[in-house]
Amino acid sequence: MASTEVLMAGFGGQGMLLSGKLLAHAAMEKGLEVSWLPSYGPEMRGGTANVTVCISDKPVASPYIVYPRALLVMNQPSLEKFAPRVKPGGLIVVNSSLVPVKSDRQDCQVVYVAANQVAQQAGTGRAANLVMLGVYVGWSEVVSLESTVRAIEEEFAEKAKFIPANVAAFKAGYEEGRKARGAKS
Amino acid sequence: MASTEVLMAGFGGQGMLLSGKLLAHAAMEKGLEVSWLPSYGPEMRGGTANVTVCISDKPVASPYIVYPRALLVMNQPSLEKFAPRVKPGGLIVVNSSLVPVKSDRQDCQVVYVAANQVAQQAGTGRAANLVMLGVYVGWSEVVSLESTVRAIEEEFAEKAKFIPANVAAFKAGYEEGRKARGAKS
Amino acid sequence: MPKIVINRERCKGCERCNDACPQKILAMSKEMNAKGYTFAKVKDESRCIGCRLCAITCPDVAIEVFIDGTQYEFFAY
Amino acid sequence: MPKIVINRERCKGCERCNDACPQKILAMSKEMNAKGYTFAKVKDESRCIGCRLCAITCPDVAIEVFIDGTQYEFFAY
Amino acid sequence: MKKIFSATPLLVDRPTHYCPGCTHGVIHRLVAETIDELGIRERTVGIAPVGCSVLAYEYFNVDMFEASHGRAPAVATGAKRARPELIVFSYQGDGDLASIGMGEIIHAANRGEKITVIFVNNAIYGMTGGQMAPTTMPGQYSTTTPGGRNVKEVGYPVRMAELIASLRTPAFVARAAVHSPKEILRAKEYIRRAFSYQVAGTCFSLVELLSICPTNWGLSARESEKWLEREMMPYYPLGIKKEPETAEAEVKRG
Amino acid sequence: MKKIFSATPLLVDRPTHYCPGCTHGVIHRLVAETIDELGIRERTVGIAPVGCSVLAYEYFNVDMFEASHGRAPAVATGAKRARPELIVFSYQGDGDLASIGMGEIIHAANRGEKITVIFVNNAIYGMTGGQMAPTTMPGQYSTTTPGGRNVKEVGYPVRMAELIASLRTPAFVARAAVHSPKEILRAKEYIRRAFSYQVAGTCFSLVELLSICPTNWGLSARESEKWLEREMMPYYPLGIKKEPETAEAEVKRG
Amino acid sequence: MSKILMKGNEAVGEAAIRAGCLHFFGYPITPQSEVPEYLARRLPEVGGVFVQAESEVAASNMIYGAAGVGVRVLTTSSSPGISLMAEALSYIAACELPVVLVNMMRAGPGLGGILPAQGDYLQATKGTAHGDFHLIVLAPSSVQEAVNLVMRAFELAENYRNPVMVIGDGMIGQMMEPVEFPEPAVGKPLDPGDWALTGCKDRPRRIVNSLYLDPEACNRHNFKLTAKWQRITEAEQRSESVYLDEPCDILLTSFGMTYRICKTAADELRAEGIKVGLFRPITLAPFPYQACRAAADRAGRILDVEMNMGQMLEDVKLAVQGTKSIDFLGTAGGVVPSPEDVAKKIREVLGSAPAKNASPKPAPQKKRKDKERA
Amino acid sequence: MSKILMKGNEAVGEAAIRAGCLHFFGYPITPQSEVPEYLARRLPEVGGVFVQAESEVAASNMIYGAAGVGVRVLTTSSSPGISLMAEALSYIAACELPVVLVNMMRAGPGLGGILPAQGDYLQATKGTAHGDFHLIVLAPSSVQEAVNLVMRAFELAENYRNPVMVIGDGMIGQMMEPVEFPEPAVGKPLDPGDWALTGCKDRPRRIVNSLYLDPEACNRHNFKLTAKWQRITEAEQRSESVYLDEPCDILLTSFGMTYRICKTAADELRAEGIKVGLFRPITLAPFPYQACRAAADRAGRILDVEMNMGQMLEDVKLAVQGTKSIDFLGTAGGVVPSPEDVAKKIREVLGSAPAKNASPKPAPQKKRKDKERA
Ligand SMILES: Cc1ncc(C[n+]2csc(CCOP(=O)(O)OP(=O)(O)O)c2C)c(N)n1
Ligand SMILES: Cc1ncc(C[n+]2csc(CCOP(=O)(O)OP(=O)(O)O)c2C)c(N)n1
Ligand code: SF4
Ligand code: SF4
Ligand code: SF4
Ligand code: SF4
Ligand code: SF4
Ligand code: SF4
Ligand SMILES: [Mg+2]
Ligand SMILES: [Mg+2]
Repeated sequence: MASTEVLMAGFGGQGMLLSGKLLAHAAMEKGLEVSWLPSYGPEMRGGTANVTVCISDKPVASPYIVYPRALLVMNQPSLEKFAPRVKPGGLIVVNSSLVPVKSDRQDCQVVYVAANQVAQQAGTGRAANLVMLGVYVGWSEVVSLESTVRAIEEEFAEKAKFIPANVAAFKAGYEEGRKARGAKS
Repeated sequence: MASTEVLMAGFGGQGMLLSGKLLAHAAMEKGLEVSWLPSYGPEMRGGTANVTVCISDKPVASPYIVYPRALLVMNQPSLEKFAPRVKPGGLIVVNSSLVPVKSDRQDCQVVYVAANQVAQQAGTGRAANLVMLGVYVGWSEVVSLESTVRAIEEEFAEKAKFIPANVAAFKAGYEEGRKARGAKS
Repeated sequence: MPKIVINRERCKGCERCNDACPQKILAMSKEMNAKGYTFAKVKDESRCIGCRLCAITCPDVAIEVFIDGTQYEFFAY
Repeated sequence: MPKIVINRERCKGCERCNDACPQKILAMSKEMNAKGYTFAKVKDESRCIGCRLCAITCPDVAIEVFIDGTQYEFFAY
Repeated sequence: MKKIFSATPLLVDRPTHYCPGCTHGVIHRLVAETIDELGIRERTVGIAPVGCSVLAYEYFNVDMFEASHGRAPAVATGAKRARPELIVFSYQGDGDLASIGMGEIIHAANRGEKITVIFVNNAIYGMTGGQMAPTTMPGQYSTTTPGGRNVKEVGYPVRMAELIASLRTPAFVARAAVHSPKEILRAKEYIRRAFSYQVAGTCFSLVELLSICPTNWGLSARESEKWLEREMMPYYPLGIKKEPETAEAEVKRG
Repeated sequence: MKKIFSATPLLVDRPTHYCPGCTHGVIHRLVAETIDELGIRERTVGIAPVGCSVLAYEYFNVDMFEASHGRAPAVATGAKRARPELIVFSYQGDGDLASIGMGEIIHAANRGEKITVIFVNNAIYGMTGGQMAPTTMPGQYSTTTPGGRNVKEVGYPVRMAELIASLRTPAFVARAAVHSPKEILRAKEYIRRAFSYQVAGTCFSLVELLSICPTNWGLSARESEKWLEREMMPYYPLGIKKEPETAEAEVKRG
Repeated sequence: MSKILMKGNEAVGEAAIRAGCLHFFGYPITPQSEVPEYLARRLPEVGGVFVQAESEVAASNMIYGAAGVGVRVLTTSSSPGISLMAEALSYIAACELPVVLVNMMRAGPGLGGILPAQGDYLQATKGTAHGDFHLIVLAPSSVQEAVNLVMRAFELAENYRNPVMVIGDGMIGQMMEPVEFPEPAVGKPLDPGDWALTGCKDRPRRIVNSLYLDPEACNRHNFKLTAKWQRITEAEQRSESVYLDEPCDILLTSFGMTYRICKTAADELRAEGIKVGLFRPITLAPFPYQACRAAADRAGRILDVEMNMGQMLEDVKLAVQGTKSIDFLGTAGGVVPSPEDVAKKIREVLGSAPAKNASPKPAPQKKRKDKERA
Repeated sequence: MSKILMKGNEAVGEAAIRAGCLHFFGYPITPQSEVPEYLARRLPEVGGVFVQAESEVAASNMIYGAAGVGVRVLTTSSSPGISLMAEALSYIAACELPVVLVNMMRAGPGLGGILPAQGDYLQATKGTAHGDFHLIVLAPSSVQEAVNLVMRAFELAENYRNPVMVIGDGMIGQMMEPVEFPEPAVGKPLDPGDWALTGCKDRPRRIVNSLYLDPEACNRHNFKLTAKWQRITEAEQRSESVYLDEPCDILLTSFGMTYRICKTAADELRAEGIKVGLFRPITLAPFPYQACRAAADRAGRILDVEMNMGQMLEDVKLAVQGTKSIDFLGTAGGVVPSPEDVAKKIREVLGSAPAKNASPKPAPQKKRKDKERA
């Protein structure tokens, strides 16, 4: 790989910043260069929270990316705002549990995952963000399943009881991602 | 005249700043250009207070003068500090009531006036500063006796009762100045 | 008959009105409004006494109160 | 015999010691010190009781107080 | 049907940015209603602080300033002295008024500036994410007191209403709370009195309002109300701390 | 003969720049004597303000800071928190402490910084030539109140000792005067107590000292003493305003 | 009207009143305390408002408040006090409010001293506070010019809705010179225009604000302010060039009172046949780069003289763009360079081989015993 | 030691501890509040002291007090908060106390916004406050470099007894990158040397002071500070030049995070065969004029890119002295220029006729709808 960027977007509290951190963490452990840049909003609660993760085998130049290679969205406004910016040939993952519309991008692969339902089945409805991450990792294989799982375990070290459900959600997403990849290639 | 500068120095409260202002005022009324620059000390009471008055028929360039043409001193430290700086051919007026020493400047005219005694005789011991001013004006005639008297009257307009004694002190000094001038020329 | 009108798009789902109502006739919806909040609603309009406590306590001015005819004003607001 | 010593060069002539002395034995000089201040002096040393009030009140620490032998310390300073 | 409660036109008709349950909204409404009721809208100038209520200028339907952090009383002084016919109020949080702005509020009060100060005490820095305020309660968690406020280290919460009431210059100073309808009504009365004194040109006036911050307290709105009542109210007693009438009398007695 | 009064070695042996009769000199001596008597010279750090006592660093024979105008309590906080073993005191005028430095003194006191503040209230800005201070008396002439302080315009004088004593954090706060030998003795006692509390690590301490400024009051030293007694003392009552023991008890009572 | 002999500080106060400024908020500090003292007496006489603020922080926010409700307003201070106004000045500039402030500079850094200095040039002209904004900065070199520029400052502040600083030094504040004031004794009040908060009677409400939630809006606002500064830069540069009708051996660049010292030195040397020219910016910001360059073009070399360690030097270099060799003479701490010092330096420089661009390090000055002040 | 993924702000806090700084005084402000929050947790664990000041004015005077008694001390803030520290910074510099401060710049002027900006360049490098003094200013462009420069800042502060500012923007504070910290976990304490106020046991008393009654003494002190700055200027300039082994068509000058954006743009264009070089100062003050000039000498022209209205541009011009044509791309208000924006501007500039020296007015940017933030 050379370098790639993924933008993860949702409402505050939906955990996309954490998903981004897990990805960056796993990539870092793999020896890659990474950056994690949130778009922190004005000093208010609520609103959208999104993060751009850059992964590269060379030092990351600009962590500020307008046109990412992949996009994971947890809400409709984010889809509308960011989908047009994904690089042609890129990936768009839409949480269809929360986003009722479709993307019109023809030049990207668009994957719809009912992340909340998938997470629910995996053990906790709150882990939709990990399902989304899983899809991306499965699709891109920018990091391995194992290293991401390790990152999850480290991140949740102090709240160990949450680990199994989160790992399960991630894996479920990962499978979806693999499948989507297969469908494409 | 072209331009001239006089430095008036004493302790705070001895009125040299006022003498300077009267001189500047009189010169201004005569249509000359003037500046009055006190050396204001650090934010403390006491200490020396001195002022440089520049008078010219052209706009005064630097009001900050290191080497004045004339010096009026009310205390010994000022004599020691400033006498060496008077321009050759200049005037040094020493209030001998308060300064027990002589100046060693040979290239200047040095006038000793017992200003406190002279002022006392004129009506108030507190007007020694006006005696000193009088000496300078009498010697230099940079302004006239009349215009200086008018300046005194205006300056003391709100404390009219002080006018006569101050005018008298000034005139007494003026006579001394005339005499000294005559002695010289 | 007093009655209240809740602006569901203004409501942020804080539930303060629910607590404030002396008649306990308010509840929260299951649905969400456009901003993603569950919103307050009236369970039993018939028992509303028009006391305005819900409106007074609402931080988002999401409630209006109406009465019919005269009513005993038990406090001056 | 108690006595005080006034440092005439330290004195600024404020006269506060004059007022403070219960024995009223202090006065101001006619002369000036190097800074141009008239300074405090003792008029009648024999009546000094060593009470230190002059020294306590002097803002310029210009006064020292001495006593001979023991003395009733009428306040603890 | 007769409408007996609806939004005052003194509030701009738009949703606020406040968190669900945040009583900044209630206080906004009370102030707006008061301005409306006193009929002073057209000569009122408000001053928003830096804090969660930084956008207050968006909500009050009057001429508004946005002041720098803590300096609203100085801005108010400038405005009121320049145009005494204006009714000038500042709206300030506890970080704004009691921390960085301590000097400005005390001096404005002490000079007797004829302004009205609405002081929102929610025992926390809301906007910047929950740091300790001077009014944070002993033991209360904040992001800069991760072990809870330790009074041995950082002292006790400041009671601004009492502090300002202790000044000699006549003023109206009172404290109310806005967590329950009953206290909201009292708050309204104090706010109305505060503005009325300014309208009459009598004196400086300040109303401290105990307010909830569910977000940074980490509690639901309901729990927050309880916490305010249990933790804050005993330490911050409600009531009128000072009235110009009695203050004047005191001054006369000497 | 036995010397029963002489200059403490804690004062540098040089004449001060103060005006004749100015009681800054008396206060310097009392502080110096106290440091000497408590045997803390070698671990004391003093902080001079901006005001007539700006040169205090020249006079106290201990390590000294010169602080910016009004910020000595913040400087003291930095020094004391960094080296708690030091005895840190600030020396501040009324313009410095009560005007520009209001925020810093209140917060240092409220945090309970274990420092000692010597507060010289001479009801005027001495150094800058006689402008109004927050403590200037009603009707008193100053160069910025040419008609005398008009309390309707600029409010009443601030009583700092009482203001600070009203904070909840335990502290020692007292007011004395230095115009007469009797009051000087009381002042000494308060100053000694103030430092002693710091030595014991107990609390914040502040002593307000009513002081004369013959130069800017336009009076002789003698007249100044009388003016202080007649005009200032009734408004600024002397005595202990707060002690840590009673404050602690109050806190315990809740 | 006839001339009056007046202290610079008092003249500044009177000039404000003549300009129709009836509102002053400020805090005492030497060497400018005569401004508040004068206005404390004068403003009540003309129905104005004088408020002694509790600090410079408060004063600077009070002028924000007063300007925001649409009155003409002044504050004055000196170096450390100006530093305390930094945050508010950024707000005032951001909100485009017309205020005038005067800085009578004293020695720095830190508490420094109360004697005259020019060490706040860079603070005034470049880095006043956070964010992109500019003060208009005017530097008088006589009491009369201080009067004129204070009055002009109000016009500029209002025309451009931008804060304006008149910058002098302790000397200009403390000295007396004859001044003339225009009539009437009290200027007309400001027209609050379409931006001031005067109460929203019969019009939509207004907001004075510098917060932007939308970065694009904030970006646009910055571009707007920058465009305004561009307009000011084009229209408002003022400077004085003296003795430049024929090419000169050396050009003295300086500002404020230092210019007058240079003038005396120049006159002295010209009497000896050394061709000395003079250039001084009157607007320190916008700096008259082209005029400075034009002046430099007529000179063999340049000597920059300032009562600081070489702050304007940078602007002179920007103007000259390496085309001329520049020397520097600086003093600080309240030491005023004398005309003799300047003349000596000129002789030295003209005698020496032309050095390429002086470094900002001023040539070390030997201690002059006779100038020690108590 | 292995790498940790860490937020810039938290890394700054940890770096201070690694450098042996156990004293923090500061006041919350977005986007740097994570520094105090982090240190409020961490400092007590390592026996350090965390004090939340009541304001930035107080915080800056607290660090003066702590540095004066000879401990390593840090404060951090963001733009408006830094403005409030101006007066104290002048005192600290005048008293030659070693303090480190961090400015995570946000949008200005005024309250501006909390999004990243670089609008405090001139404030940091030129006009921080009244009087003649300089901060050493270091501008990291990654979280790791922020760590390194914070640690280096303490060394510089102590070597030169001069305040040092590490200047970043909201982006660097908020982003996470892998960082490595040197051991030990807590650095050694500062040696209080011969100047700190530690109590006058067994030695003459010491004074930390910036007041001078004697102007000659103040003058000498200013010359001393200026000479120190000269030494710093000679020894401490740091910069990075990239892709300059062969002459390039255009040189991008930028600092901090903007440099990384430029780097991406440069890489992109180089792939197309356009030769783009890069220069960034790491020390904004002392500015590496010679290195910048050397870089410029290898380029056909220059494009300066900043998240402000052209503040470093002036230093670039001073370095280049009119030898190259300079264009400028600027944004403000929290708008971050994208690599694409930079690439576009480069293409535009290279396509156009070489313009002689850009004016400080940035080319108006068209509104980009898709970047609107809520
Ligand atoms: C000079 C300055 N310092 C700090 C900040 C950051 N800041 C914004 S709001 C705030 C505190 C807000 O707390 P509070 O006043 O209690 O208001 P709340 O949000 O709780 O309503 C702070 C510290 C700032 N904007 N400006
Ligand atoms: C920031 C700043 N503002 C103003 C001043 C000017 N100044 C020096 S001392 C002083 C007031 C002094 O009064 P006070 O504190 O009462 O002390 P006193 O001289 O009466 O002892 C002022 C305003 C200053 N040096 N710095
Ligand atoms: S008006 Fe009173 S009774 Fe009716 S819903 Fe509201 S609170 Fe309940
Ligand atoms: S109080 Fe208002 S915002 Fe809260 S739930 Fe009720 S209607 Fe909704
Ligand atoms: S010691 Fe007492 S009695 Fe003696 S001179 Fe002093 S005050 Fe007077
Ligand atoms: S009190 Fe001291 S200074 Fe004053 S007159 Fe007496 S000895 Fe002199
Ligand atoms: S953070 Fe707290 S104070 Fe701010 S809006 Fe939310 S609940 Fe209200
Ligand atoms: S001006 Fe006043 S306070 Fe200052 S030294 Fe003189 S008498 Fe003392
Ligand atoms: Mg709060
Ligand atoms: Mg005082």
